[in-house]
Amino acid sequence: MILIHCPYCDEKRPEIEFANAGQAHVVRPVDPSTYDDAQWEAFLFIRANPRGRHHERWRHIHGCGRFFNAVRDTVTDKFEATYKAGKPRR
Amino acid sequence: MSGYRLPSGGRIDRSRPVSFQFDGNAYQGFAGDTLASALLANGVMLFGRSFKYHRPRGLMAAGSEEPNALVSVDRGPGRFTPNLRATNVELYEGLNAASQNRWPSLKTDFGAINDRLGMFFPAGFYNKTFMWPRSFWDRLYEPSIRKMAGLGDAPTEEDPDTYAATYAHCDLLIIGAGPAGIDAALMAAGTDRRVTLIDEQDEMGGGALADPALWPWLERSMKMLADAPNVTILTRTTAFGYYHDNFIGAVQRLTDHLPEILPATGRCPEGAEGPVEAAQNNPTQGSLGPPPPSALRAATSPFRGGLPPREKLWRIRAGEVVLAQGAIERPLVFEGNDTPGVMLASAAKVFALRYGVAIGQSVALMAAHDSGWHDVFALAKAGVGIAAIIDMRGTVDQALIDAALAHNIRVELGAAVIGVDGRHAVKGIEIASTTGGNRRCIACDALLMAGGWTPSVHLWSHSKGTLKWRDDIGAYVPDQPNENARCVGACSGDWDFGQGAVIGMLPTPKDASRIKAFVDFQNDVTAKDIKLAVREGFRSIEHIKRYTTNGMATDQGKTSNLNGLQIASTALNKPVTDIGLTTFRPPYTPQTFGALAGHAKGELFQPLRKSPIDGWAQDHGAVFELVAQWRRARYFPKPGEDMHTAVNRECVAVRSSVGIFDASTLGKIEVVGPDAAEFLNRMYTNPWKALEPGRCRYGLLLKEDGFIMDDGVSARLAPDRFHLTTTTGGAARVLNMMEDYLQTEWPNLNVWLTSTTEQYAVIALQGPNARKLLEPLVAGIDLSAEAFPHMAIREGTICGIPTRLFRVSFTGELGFEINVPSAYARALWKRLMTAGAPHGITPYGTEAMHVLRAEKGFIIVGQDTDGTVTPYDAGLDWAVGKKKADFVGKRSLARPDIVAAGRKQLVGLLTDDPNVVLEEGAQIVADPNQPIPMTMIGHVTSSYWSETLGRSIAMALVAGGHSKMGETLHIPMPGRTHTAKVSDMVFYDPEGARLNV
Amino acid sequence: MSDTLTRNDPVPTTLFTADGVTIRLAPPMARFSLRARQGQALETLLGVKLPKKIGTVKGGIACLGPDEWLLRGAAGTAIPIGDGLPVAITDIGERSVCFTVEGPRAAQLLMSGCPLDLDRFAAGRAARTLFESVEIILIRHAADRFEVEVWRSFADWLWTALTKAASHGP
Amino acid sequence: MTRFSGLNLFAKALGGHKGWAEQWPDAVPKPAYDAIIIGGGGHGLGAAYYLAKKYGINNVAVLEKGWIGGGNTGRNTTIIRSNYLYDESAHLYDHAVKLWDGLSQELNYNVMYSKRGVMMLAHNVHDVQSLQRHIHANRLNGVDNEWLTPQEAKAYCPPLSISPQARHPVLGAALQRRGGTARHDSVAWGYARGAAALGVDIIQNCAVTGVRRGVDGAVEGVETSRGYIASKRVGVSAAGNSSVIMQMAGLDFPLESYPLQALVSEPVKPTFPCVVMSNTVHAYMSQSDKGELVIGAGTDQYVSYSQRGALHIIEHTLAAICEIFPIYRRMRMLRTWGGIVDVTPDRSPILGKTPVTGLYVNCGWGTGGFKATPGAGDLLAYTMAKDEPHPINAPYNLDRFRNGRLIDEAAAAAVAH
Repeated sequence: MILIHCPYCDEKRPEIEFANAGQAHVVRPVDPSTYDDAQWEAFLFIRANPRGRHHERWRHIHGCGRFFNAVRDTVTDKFEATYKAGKPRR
Repeated sequence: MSGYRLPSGGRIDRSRPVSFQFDGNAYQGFAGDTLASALLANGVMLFGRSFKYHRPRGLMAAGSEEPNALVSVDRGPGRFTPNLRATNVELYEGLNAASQNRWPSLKTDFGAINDRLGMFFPAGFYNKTFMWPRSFWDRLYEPSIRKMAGLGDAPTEEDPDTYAATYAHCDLLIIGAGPAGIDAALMAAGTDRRVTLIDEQDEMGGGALADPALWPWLERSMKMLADAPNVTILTRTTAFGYYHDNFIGAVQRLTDHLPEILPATGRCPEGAEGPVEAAQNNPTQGSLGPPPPSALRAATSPFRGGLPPREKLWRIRAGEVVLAQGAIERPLVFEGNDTPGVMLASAAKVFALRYGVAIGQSVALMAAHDSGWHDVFALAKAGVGIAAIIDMRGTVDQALIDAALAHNIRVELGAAVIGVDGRHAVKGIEIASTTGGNRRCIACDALLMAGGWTPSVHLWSHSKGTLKWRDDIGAYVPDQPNENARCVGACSGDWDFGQGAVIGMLPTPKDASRIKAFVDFQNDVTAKDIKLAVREGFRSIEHIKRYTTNGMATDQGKTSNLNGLQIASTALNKPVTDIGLTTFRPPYTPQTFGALAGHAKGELFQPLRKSPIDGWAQDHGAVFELVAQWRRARYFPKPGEDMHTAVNRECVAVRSSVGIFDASTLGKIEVVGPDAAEFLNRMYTNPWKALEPGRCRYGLLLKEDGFIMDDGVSARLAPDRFHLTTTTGGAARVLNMMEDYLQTEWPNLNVWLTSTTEQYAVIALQGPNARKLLEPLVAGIDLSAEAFPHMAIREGTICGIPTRLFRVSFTGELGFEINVPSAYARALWKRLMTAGAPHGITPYGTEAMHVLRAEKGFIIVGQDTDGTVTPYDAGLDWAVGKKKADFVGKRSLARPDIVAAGRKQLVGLLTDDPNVVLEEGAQIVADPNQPIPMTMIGHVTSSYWSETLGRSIAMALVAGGHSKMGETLHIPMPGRTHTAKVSDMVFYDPEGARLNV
Repeated sequence: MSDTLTRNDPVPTTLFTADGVTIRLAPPMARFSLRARQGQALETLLGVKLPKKIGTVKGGIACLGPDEWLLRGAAGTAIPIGDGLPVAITDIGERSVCFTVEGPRAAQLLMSGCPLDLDRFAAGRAARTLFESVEIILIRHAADRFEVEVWRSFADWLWTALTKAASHGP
Repeated sequence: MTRFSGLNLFAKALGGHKGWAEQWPDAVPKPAYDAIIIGGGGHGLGAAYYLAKKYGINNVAVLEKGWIGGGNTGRNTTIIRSNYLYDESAHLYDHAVKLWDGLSQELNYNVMYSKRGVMMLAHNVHDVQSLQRHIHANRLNGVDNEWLTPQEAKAYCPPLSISPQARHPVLGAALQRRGGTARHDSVAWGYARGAAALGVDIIQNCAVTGVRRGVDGAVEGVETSRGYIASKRVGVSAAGNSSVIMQMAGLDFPLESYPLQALVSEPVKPTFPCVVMSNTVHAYMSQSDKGELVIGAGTDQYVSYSQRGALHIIEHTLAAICEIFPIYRRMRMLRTWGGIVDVTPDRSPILGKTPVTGLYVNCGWGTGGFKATPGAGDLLAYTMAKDEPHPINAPYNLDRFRNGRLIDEAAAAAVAH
């Protein structure tokens, strides 16, 4: 059970308090109707799945309830950083 | 001859004899013995049979690495445990153990025929045969293989014991309480760090327990640790796995060593009802009551305290971990090395000095390492006769030879054991010089092996710490950590037992392809199996492991991995480091399923959520169904009624007078803030901004992929306050999805979401008499049709309780849904039942609710839709805001396949025979006469008998269904094909006349 | 609220006792979820001071998230609901029940299912967290006194889980 | 290739088993091949075998970064079944089941396919409806699957608890009698031996580090840790690492890779006759021929290649197992391990061509790839040989994520109300 630093609570809490919410910084278009099918497919389904540095979202669902972003290495599972939603990509 | 109790010595308590049984024979040992030491003291050398060849086997080790001496322990009904190591079973009065994998007896085992035929069962033999004739595989070959495999028997009865679990936190976790671990704990004792020291044995000390010279130190140290308030000591606790971020799993064994299991100290709840039914039925509950006649019988007693848990799972988060797990001695590989009476030298020392038991009266040592010499000297000092020391090395430290001479021990250097005389016990050994000549025999009754040492790096490897190979000790040792951890003592490769040679197999002049020299004792993997694997092209150590099963036994290769690696290295003529290392996987030693499951048993397995009205339903005979985490009343049978009859009655009551339904489990979300309407407008398919306060609206929610996710009727309480409802199963998902959009896509909206599912219980009153019943009980709300129309909400009080009263209907009748604070729901329900009695008020369950809504063509998300259905497929075009620029899922509805013709669409289905109720899930075809595989064009999603309509009704997803109105379709069932016509989904009161009254 | 309709509780109202710990259902109370981007608007509206740091409690109000507070008070407490303001106040008085867990072994008992390090969870702290799979809000009032808020439908499970763990002894 | 048979085993035994040859040579890469398969698991080796055996392409290399069968092939719970709901899935998996039947004989390698039956439990009304829907669809698709009452389920699998008092009582079960298990390692080895005998080069310890594309965009070959290897036909069958390989070819894929754990108990005498799965309780189990109870655990929730799962997943799994089979509470867990599963948005595989000419893919099998091994291998081979998908795998294209024609078995089992 990994420990995750919640940037809102500012402490490390156990994984079971969190829900992973997939890749980070996948932004929903302001007007989806401007997206063609391929762009929309990319938004819906295409995901970075790197061996290594990965930007992902978590929600401290059984804690403060906030979604936030993280950079984690998918080979070691170690976090490089977690940061609040809306902050620029690290 | 065989093992015997030494006249003195050891840590056993000779003043406390303990009686026990093995294979039906009675024996006696002492407190402090293990089953292994006690049996050995009684001269028992034969402990079990090996896995494949059913070879007679004795003790090889003294600890948890023991591969041979596996026994079953039977503690009475439901308390049968197979595959326990005799070396880990602590002796207690009345212990009843039995050997395994033999028939009819341990001494005479018919399975031993496998040994005679062993040449036909080399590694991987099953891949090469049993293929012809084909049909024999299922009927003969496989059943035979299965029967032969396996070790002990599985338990056959439910385990009455309980298991506990806990989290724990410490700054320093020390695993292993040998001298190195104790030293680490002593260093930290008295500091402000929280220290936990755990060890798998019943007593702290590790190797020191077999070294009487260290006992005074051990006693002093343990006292200091016990006195240190910052140190927690856990014995009989195995750290079995090392997980992310210094999270360690450990299991503590609490009762297996006790002769009797006495009730725990916890007390029952004083007086009053408890949620445990058994407690309610027990007249003596409320106190400890009279002691149960037998401690073990108390397991089935209804006391809440009951027996103490058998084991406890510790989930430990540590700041720093110190691994002090020691090292395991390596056996030597030669013909006959598995004969009972052939033992690790260090184990013989443990038996002698810790338990006061000698393996034999005339013991030989086969050494490749200095440590064996020291062990033998210790045995000699303890009074054990030493027949000879054979060392494969041509030269050894002169001090060892001097010491041997001082003990008058014969020494044979540059020689190796090449055979063992005796099948059930050692009678003598044959040795030869390492160059092959000079074969001679030595009489002895036991043979010790000193093949060097393997650091226990299991947990280190679980933690993904790296390993490096050390040629001088022929073993992998810890290198770079991946967690905040370090290894100390022997598990880091540091020890003071001297030097040794690193070898795979002892040299032998015999034909190596004809002898059985065991590497993995339990799985019967021999050196020639490994060589065969290499010959057949298996080069990676993982391949060799899997092909031969070396290291895959219940000891997980603790004594076999390194020998296997060396033998493979020799056979491949490649350095060990080039053929890899098998991965160490948790658990370190096998751990009980029950311990991992912890408390999660029966009612504690997973929470069963119950509505505030559930108790009334239970008292009134409801039959329940499970929906998501909840249970809901499905129907309320009267005496003699089956489901069909009860549901018909409930439906008729709603249509003719009034029914009452518990809708509390529906999810509720309160959406509050100036941007509430804007937010809902973006989430739901339909428009929300124009909804007036006091009015309700059906809301349809899609996932971003355009498929229906959830639905529900929601109300606007105020310009900035909405009361949403969701499906029972969808509540958590919907809230999470809404939070996701709100927090990450539209963070500027001033709106907040709060789950109110459990704040309000919901009682639905449905039927033409609903208003009449409600009117006298409600204050502050005008219930008249004009003042309170369909799809409206009003706030007031009911029986003095504040209520949010919805005028909505999922039945097609005049209906109200009464939201009240949960705590009052049951009392209100009872009040309504009383008040409704003159109207024949009838409680109905989810089944009648399903029928009633189907008569009206209302869908149930999750039943009539399944995650592949769009609003258009479901005929819910009207609920999609065509003019809205965007909502969640809108863009996906324009994808090519979603707008293509021929999609499955939801329609009504009326069977030609009105008495036929189709099966839900039944498949629909256009042409019933086509061959299999048939082209299926849809399936029945909902199907019921409608008592109101006097016929069956169904809903179905049918390809192009909306354009198939009136067409006949076919539903092929086993034995009969039904026909049905496509129809509109609204079967009852299509004008909605009954609603607007 | 009413003298004619009685309340129903999902667990026994009697005290459970085991070695070193007692567990009981707390009396009914008022609860409100308070939400706002900044606490200021709420403080003005309600005339109270809000704790600013997540996980702290001040005057019966626990800060559970950056924009979320839990206000608990005596049963019957009424507060303004902030109509039209950029705040959200929601009555959740009956959504959960509260267990009081007391005694020298209270923290140890809670750690049987709560993954937080309660040795380092000071009095005056509050956190939404888990007990096994069930969400709770844990409030520590003193070294040996905790309150556990749990949604009503999970209360039966949690009561059974806690009393069972307590009866298993240390 | 030495023929395997009982007789030969007997003969070789008399010679001290010295006469056995390598089951497959450890090949050294040649500069070029007619076709390359990346990934030496069951699927990749199977594809190579069928390319050579059925489609006449023998100059084939299988490139494996570690040792063959060392990925998910050697880490799964070996369940075989084909009782899927949708036509596309039923056809795909039944194609595999038909190949499983007789595979030992075809390969002359006993893969120990054991038709002991796969039973899926229903615990609530929704489960019953869902499984009934499967049974009806399977019947009309020619796939065996039958409904059992709780008592019949108990008779088929005596350790099953059908107590009505259980937290999730058993309301019935769907049984596919042709379902069962096979010996995972043997499948990889059998295909390797069969393929090698037909001329396929099996190259281990050869990691692909790049995919080279020509000016026209088509595949020209692959860079590896053992040098460049040319081929105009490259099939990727790399399970959890598929995204990584696709990235090398410049393709973003709808895939995410998660850790999946499994575990076995200590071996015991025969006690568990079939395979039982419960989606509601989240557990599945069978007993291996060696006697171990083989248990599937869940996936961790985050993308990871660490092959290191969490303890709480194991706790949940064993709690579930003990709930359905309470007699096993005193059994002991011997070994846990982790694999990496590649998961698509609709939980169905991608098997076919890619936007890059000459690059073919077989990935996204999630937790269900083993059962499809012979079928996936055959279909990948077909697609590579003909440069077009077989009708069975045609629906498993990449286009479906754009046009919305998903094959979502999980969504079909959605629950709400």
